[in-house]
Amino acid sequence: MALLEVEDIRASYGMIEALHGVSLEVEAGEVVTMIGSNGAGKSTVLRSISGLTPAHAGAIRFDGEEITHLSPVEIVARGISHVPEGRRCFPRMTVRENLELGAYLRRDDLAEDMDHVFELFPRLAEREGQAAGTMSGGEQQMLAIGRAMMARPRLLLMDEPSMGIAPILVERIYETIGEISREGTTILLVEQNALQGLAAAGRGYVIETGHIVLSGPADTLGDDPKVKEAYLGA
Amino acid sequence: MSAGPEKAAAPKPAPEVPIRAEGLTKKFGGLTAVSDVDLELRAGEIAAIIGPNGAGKTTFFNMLTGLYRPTSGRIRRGQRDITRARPDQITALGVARTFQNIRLFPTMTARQNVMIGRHSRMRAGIFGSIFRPPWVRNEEREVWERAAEELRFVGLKPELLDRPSTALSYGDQRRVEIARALASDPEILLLDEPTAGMDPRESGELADFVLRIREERKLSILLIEHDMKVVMGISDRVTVLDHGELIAEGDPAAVREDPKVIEAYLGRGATA
Amino acid sequence: MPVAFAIHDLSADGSLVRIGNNLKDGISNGAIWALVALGYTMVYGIVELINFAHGEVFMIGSFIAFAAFGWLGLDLTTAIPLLILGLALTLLISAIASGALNGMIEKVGYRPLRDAPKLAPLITAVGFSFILQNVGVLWLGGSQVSVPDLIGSQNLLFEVGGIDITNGDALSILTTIPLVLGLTLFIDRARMGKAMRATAQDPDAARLMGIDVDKTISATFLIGGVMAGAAGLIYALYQTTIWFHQGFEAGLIAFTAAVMGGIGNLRGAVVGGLIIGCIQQISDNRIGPEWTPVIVFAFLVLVMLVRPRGLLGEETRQAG
Amino acid sequence: MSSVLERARRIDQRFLVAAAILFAVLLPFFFDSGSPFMDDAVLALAYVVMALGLNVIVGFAGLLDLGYVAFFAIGAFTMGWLGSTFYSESNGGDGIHILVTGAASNLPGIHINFLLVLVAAVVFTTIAGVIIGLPTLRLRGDYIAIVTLAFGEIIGQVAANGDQIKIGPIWDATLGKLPLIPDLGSSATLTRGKLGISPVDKIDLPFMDPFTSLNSRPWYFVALGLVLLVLFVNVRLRDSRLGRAWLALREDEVAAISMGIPTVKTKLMAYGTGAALGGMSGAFLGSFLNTVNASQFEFLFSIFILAMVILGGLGSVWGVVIGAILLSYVNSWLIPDVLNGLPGQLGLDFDLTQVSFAIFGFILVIVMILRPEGLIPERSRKQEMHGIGAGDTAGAGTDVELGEAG
Amino acid sequence: MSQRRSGLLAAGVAVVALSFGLAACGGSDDDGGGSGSGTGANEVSIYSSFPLQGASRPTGISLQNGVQLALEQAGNKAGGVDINFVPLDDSTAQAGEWTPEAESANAKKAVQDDSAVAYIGTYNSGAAAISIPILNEAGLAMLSPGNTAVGLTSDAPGADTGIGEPDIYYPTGERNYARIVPKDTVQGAALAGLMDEDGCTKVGVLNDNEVYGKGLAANVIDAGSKFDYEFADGGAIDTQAANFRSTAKDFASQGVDCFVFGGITASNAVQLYKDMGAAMPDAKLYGPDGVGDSDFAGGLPADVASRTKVTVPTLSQEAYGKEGAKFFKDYAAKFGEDENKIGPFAIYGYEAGKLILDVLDRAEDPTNRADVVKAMFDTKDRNSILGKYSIDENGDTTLTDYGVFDIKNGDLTFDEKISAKPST
Repeated sequence: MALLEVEDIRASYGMIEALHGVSLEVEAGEVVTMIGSNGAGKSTVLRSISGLTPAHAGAIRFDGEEITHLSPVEIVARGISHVPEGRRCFPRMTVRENLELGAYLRRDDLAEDMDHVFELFPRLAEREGQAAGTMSGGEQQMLAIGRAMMARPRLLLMDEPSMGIAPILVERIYETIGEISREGTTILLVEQNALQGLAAAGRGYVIETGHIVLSGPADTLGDDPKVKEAYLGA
Repeated sequence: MSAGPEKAAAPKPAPEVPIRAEGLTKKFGGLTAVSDVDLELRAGEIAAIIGPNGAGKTTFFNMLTGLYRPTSGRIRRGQRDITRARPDQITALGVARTFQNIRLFPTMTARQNVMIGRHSRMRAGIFGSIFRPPWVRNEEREVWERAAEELRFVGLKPELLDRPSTALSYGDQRRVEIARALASDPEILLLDEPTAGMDPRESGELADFVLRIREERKLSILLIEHDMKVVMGISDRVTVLDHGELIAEGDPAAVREDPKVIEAYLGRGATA
Repeated sequence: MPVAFAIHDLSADGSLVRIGNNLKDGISNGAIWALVALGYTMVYGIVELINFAHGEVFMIGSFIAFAAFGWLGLDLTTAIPLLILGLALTLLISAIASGALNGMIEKVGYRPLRDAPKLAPLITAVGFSFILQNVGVLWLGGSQVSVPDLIGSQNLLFEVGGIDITNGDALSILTTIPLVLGLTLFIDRARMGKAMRATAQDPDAARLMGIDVDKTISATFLIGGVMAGAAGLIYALYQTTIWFHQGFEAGLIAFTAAVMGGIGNLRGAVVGGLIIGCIQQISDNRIGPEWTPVIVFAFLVLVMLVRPRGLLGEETRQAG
Repeated sequence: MSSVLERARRIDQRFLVAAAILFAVLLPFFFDSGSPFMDDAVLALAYVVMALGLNVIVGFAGLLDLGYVAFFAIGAFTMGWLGSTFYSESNGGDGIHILVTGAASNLPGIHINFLLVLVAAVVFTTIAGVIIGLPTLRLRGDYIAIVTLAFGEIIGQVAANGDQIKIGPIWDATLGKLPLIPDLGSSATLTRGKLGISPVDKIDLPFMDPFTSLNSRPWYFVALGLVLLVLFVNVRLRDSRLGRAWLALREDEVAAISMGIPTVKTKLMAYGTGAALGGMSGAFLGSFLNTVNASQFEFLFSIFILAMVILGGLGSVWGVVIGAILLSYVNSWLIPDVLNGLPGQLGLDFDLTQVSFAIFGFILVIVMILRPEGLIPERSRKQEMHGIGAGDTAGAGTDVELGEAG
Repeated sequence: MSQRRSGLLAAGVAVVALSFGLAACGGSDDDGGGSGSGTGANEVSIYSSFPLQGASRPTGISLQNGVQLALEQAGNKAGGVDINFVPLDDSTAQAGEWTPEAESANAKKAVQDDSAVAYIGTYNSGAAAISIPILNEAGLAMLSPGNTAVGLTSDAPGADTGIGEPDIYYPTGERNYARIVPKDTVQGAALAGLMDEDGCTKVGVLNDNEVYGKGLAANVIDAGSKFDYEFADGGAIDTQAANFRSTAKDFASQGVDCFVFGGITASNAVQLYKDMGAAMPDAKLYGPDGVGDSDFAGGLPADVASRTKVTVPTLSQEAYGKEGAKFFKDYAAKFGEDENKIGPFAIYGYEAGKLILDVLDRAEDPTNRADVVKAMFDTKDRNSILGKYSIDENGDTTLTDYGVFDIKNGDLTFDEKISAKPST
């Protein structure tokens, strides 16, 4: 049984359906990347899993339990953390406060996790007392990932960690993603930056206009001409 | 006021460069969304702006249409400096647009939406609206018919004309949005991801339609687009933005082979 | 304007005593506005709603305090230790009751409308404001009611450099300071306080942290109401007169203070409240008390038009 | 339910309108011309005019105006200034009389024919509307509500303290020297404060006997005439280029301005029109109530009128008419005369009149929560209020910096 | 839609309209009210209009009760006709005081009732300014037990002759309004004289910007000009203000040692006197009849109350002799009040009722409005519970007695009687 099973979900914004039946699986310990161009529905898949845009049809199961209609709070409590598109750090809070909020549902001691995040991202340790809104995009991305890690998630959802970030930092972030995966956290990643995203993953899905059109091992998927075609045209 | 309305002025001969951005920059707080971009749209061409998510394309559009005020740089419409002009003034100068996430007026019918697009070319003021003299009646009737005409032009089925816009299919809503933009008799049409959310067949149809618009309406089109098939198929020139900066410009084929572009899209090592 | 009057005072008699006394009165008046403004700014910060009924919650707080004096048998003959105990108890009663009232209004009037157009909850807020005003009218009648002057509000406590500090001044300032400090500490440090700030800054991201946004919003209303209830007690003791209409003006003043300070900014709201208190005092003295409401409203308009994002720094929610 | 609505829709609307007007015209002939019912009817019609004016602002343009009483005040003061003995020293004490007959023509002060006063009231309130609106209408929706409220309060306070504002000397030193503009006398003040300007000239129309406070019938017909005029304006504006533009701005401001609709100018037209209509009704009420008194111009009044618009249905012309008539009678008849003792019968120790404003507050709350589109909804509002397609328009004003005028 | 259907509907509407109209008014369609001719019926209506809500409620209630008592004692009969008493309220709960709309509606209600022959009211002079002209047009007699503003009846000092007082209130040119309380030139002189007796040197004056308060303040200043003390005129107050401490401090710094307020209790008078008393710990405080009620007297703290004197056109209960004693006893019994705590205005309400009964007796036709007005103005040397008085051609009483009241234990207690002589 996979850790996460998404079965034929549909989700809409108002009158417009963004997902027309999407299915995917993520096994425990895996890194899975979903790629696709803008507006294909990548973010919506993640939002449906974390309960922000609940699916109105289909089912989402986490560790065997159906979570389709749970509230975001209950989903976080079950061990799914979501690093949202555009990072969404709390701009007028310090780095430390952002990290503390990541562990909002935990009542135990945070010191160890805090140290761990600072280990992953030494840059954050330097800026511990700085307001998140004043940091660069890359630093905010680090913070958003660190914040999600503070909940000790079993599954980490990441939405375009490379978006709008200088290439050097993108590499730095992907290195850390690898580290997080090696430590045993399962990751579902969504990327527009296809090769970058697939390079970090074991398996991949390609999504186009609300449908999964392709799936397979990440290394073969990256070479598939269809991917290039989808992005850059034939 | 007492004189009858003039007929909508015949389109003036298009100036050499209908719209031009010079060193356009927009900062939000510490973030630079668009950085020192020069771009011009030539008369009668279809130009595309492409780039990954968050590259600053829509911000650029919003500056051209007056929704955002540039932090620095200039925008010229022909000979005129419109850097600080209001959106309605820019529309009146013949610039019309659509939105990435369709922004039709939800409770209005398709026809009413298109009639709004005609607003800047109408003259009825408060007294005209209240007393409705003959010229206002004529104006209303003309706009009423013109709206139907535009909707026919974009291919909306006649029976959908007076349906609320929210009751229309996604593709029809896109069509209505374009009709609404065309209703203002623009010389320049800005399309923000016109194929977003369409399947390949619909996208192809739309691409053909954009070409037809240019043919029949003799206007210049600037579009933001993600669907590379569409971009490659119809644009005369492509400009690539990444991180708010212009990284490449040229004809589609050349841009597609530009390593900087491939890297921006597919990531490092893609060209290796 | 205050500066101009200060200069005029100096050039007239070379003394700062008068302006000093004015500022002192302004600060003790303004401290009450500050407490009311805190609730305003917290609520606006988190749900972007002008809680028009907030001033009325403050008024009801005053009324409850007045009633509590009766229940507890506090009057001018009560011995001082008992009086202090009784007032502390009253503070508790009126703060909790006002908090509960504000929370109830949120649940009944605003929560069902969270996804409606923005003007809808504002209209219900106006409706609640009227309902509460009428409750006030039924409770204590249509005009000002005298409250026993338990603390000898106008009695001189001490004098510094010609500035008279009365019992009322001391009460107002000395109650407000710990309340404001306590609240800022709570918002800064407490788990719920952090949840409030997170929700105010980005509700969706807050959900992803596991924060129950509905509960957090309720808590914000509750705490805002508690502050208003405390302000209600202080007002009753300081002014020694209460009436159903006191909340209307207080609400508008508090809203102005909140906007001045930058919506969502607690310290800003407090400073805004104090500034308006001083403006009122100076206007009372220099232009005439009957014109003070006009001055305050004109100031409100000016603030909204000139600096809708606040004089003291921007703290509005930024898009994603 | 829906079948009833369907049937109602099928009935030719024009016929319904004609029947309603006929009914309104015939109504006074079934009642004693001086009966309280007729008095209440005149008030109700004046409130219909007010509510339709506010409907242009709140219903059509979607601008929540909490200070509509300002226009009532300015309209009423126009009547007080130009139709009473208030400026008794004007024209050297001889007074000014323009097209007035009867008692007023011999009194000191300014006495100008009601129809001219009505025009002046429209001019004054429109100017005031533009002055208030120009800076205000750039703000976001909820801020507009508060700023208009503040303006309403300022005007009320100035009315209350206006007896301290001596306009005579300034007037006479500047305007009074011009030809055709009379002096006001050195002691002329802006208002008479809480003392109120009273009595006020009665309406004086050509070919009609002078109006008296004892015979409500002529007042009724004048008010009905104003209602018809204002209805005409409402209906015409709703179905016009402007009406469409208001709807567009309401639904998606960013899209609307991108389609070439100038925000401030378009909103200003709504605000100015609403102001003018409120001013007309204000002038009428000044004469009908026979007093222009600062205590009339309170926030309560703004909310009273707002409740009519909301109960009837924001933007729904006929709904607003019904809402205004209903609430007006609830206020002047149902609460005080019919149900006043109800709480007493239930063993409660108060009269219903004591809670009349809680009742209006309650109406606001209940309507917003249960039926936000009002009794007779306007189609687009109904969808909006139930969140269909309203989408991200709520925040639309905030994520765009609008260019300033100029 | 078919033509037939519209026709049916039209008929339906017409029928509904007809039946609605007929049912509502019983078909009467004559020109309502004000005809002046007697109806020949043997029942007349007497209206009263007093504020029954807000701070003026105690006064309004005692006035209304007084009228009611007088009428009931006469068996609701006078001049051979039955009397139907219709008490009205000219205040609203929300305003907490009288409102122009309410007073205007009351006056119209009376005017439109063909059986109405007298209107007893108002308490507030501002309200009278609204209703006098309306009643005047209908020729309906109005009798006030409470209005003291000068301009309602005469152009003596205190009247605003600029706007044409008092004539503007009488559009027909005929007088229809009389009062049994002395006008404020009398009270102004009483207060001014009292302050002179008490040795004031500088008198602070404020008013509440209403017809009564503003006029009274002007009358006090006018009457006080012949004495040695000075005035500090602070003008009008904002009655909605939370406190008046800055004005009080301002007076204190000017060396004010006496303070008088032209206004009523509903104008936030308690807070005003509290703040004045606190800022000027030695000053003497004076109030007019507008604050002569239990809300005011009971609201003041003891140290302020002990320095406050109130003038009321009423005397001690003993001063009214046997008839008075009986009145107070009856009133207390009927309305369940403590005989010693009856509001000072109750007796004026009572006398207003008595006078109207007398007027109806004397009127040629008590159902004819003009006759009633004539009889009211014909009141000469009437021996009343208040003493012997006449109504002059302006409608003013010839009484000039004022009582000075102290406040003891929160109650107004009679101190002395002053007979003031106004300067004009």
